[in-house]
Amino acid sequence: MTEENQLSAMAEAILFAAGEPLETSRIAQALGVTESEIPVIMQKLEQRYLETDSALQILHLEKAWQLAAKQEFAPVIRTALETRRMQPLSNAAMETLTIIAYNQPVSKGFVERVRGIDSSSVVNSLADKGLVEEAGRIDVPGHPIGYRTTDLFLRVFGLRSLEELPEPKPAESGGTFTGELTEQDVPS
Amino acid sequence: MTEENQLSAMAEAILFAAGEPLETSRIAQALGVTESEIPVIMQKLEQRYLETDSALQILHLEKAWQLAAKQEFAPVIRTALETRRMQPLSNAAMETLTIIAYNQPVSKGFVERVRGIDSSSVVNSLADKGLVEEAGRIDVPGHPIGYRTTDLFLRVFGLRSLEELPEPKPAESGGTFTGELTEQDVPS
Amino acid sequence: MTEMQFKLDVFEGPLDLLLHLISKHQLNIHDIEITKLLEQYLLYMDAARQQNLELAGEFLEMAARLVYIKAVSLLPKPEEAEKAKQELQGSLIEYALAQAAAKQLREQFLADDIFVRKPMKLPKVQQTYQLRHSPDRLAEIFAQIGKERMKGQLLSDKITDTVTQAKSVSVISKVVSILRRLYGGNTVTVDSLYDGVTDRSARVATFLAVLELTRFGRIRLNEDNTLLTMCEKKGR
Repeated sequence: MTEENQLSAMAEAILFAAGEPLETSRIAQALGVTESEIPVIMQKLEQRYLETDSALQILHLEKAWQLAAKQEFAPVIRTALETRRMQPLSNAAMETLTIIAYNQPVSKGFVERVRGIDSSSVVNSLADKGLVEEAGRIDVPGHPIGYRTTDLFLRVFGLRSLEELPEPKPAESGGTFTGELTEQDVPS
Repeated sequence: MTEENQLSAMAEAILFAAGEPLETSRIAQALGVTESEIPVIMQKLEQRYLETDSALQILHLEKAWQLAAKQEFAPVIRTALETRRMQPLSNAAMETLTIIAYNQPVSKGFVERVRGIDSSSVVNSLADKGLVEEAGRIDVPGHPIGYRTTDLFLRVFGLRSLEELPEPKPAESGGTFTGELTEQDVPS
Repeated sequence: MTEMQFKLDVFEGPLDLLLHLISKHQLNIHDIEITKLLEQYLLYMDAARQQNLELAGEFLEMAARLVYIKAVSLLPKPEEAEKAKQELQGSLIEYALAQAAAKQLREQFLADDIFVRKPMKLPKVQQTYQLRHSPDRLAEIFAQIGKERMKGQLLSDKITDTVTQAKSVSVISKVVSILRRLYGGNTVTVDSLYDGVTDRSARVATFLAVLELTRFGRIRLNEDNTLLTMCEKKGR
């Protein structure tokens, strides 16, 4: 095995075992190379997957890498594992998820204030689906739990990072959505 | 892609996503082939792994198949994943641990009530880390399993007994728990 | 109100309903005609009640909030009405943006079509926690959770969040209580509305709310103005 192939194989082994996205720094540390070499190694691996008709692909998420099956194999995987495809989300769930995505981390109370209706069960159900997760407590009175979106959220919406969230275009003129609202911005 | 390659890739996708051994019959059913064809398909996949210096291999166990990393990569996998051990507890884990420590023995349901969110997986992960353990069933309706802290918990927080658990401090302003390392958070 | 006689649209919440009414009646979201909005809102609530559509408490609170904005606009202090109105408009604009963003994001929905693996489990021995922390950390987190919540008594985030909003809500809640008490056909004495209400601004708001609700035909006073009942049907 060439040294180059050896590094690619090691990276593959690590990503395979990790399952979850693994940060560039951790991969570099384990391989004993600099972080700048990682993209080259990953590219080589991806190249091999392409050339050999592999079912696998490398996902590059923010500063992390993850091994995944190509989207086209979803139907056959579902048949074998007897899992159902995720249903499209309800309006309430989409609204809640969007508010969390653009403002994270936010409390259930924040979501409730924006939507004008109790959203606690919607947040819990998004957490059950693995689309949002806890992100520590927020420094506002009562120290509520904060929520943020997950890696699964990125995969489900085909995003590489939160920066790729679409810029909302409001139907009405005026007010642009800056996504910079914070807990402090609510009227007291 | 040749049809042969296509079947190999589908088998690869299925085994990849399954994570665990999968019976021949299930794979055959998902691929729409007879069980007798599966060994040939798997051999083809194994062949590709060998020829391309892949880190993966096919394991054949009785009537099942599994995708795994080759044994020789175990050290690099361990290096990469063991750094996880050195990661401090998440906010959710720290909070769950605190709730158990001060109220033990408590059920998962109790933790959920206090936190306002399902905390079952957090409790399990604390048990994996050896910080909490089961403590029989609790004498409340439904007789749920109780959890208590372990001796490791005492060592981690430098306590000789549970009686030494500190009195809660009044929350200081700006004192959110960010999960960042402080000087106390050094490995033993 | 012919349009209300068919199956009612179901809304995600009072803000969703308000946005619907604003666009349907072509109101300016940046300068809402409260009178018209309130009128339409109450029509919807009535229709919902007639069709036994269960509306969340938040719909009632919003009715009270609109009544309140309308009521304070009658006070000789227009700033207060303006402030309340702008807060509502702010909420509506913010919510409209969230809805627009949700719609865009929905278009990108791919479902869980990209499969990944569960992390490989390392043997248990290796998972044992390795770090050390100061015991003070536990005390800090205890304090953050809060003593009451720590005992497992339900003190949800919602309650503490409400406390931070108490300023604008306290007056409105007086008004909500009127509607709540009358719902289901109850009759109450006007005097009882002031029981235990000592704060002057709260008494004023209660009075104005009764006035407004009467004017809109939502509630009815008896002949000597001592008893209140909910009107069964809109009086217009």
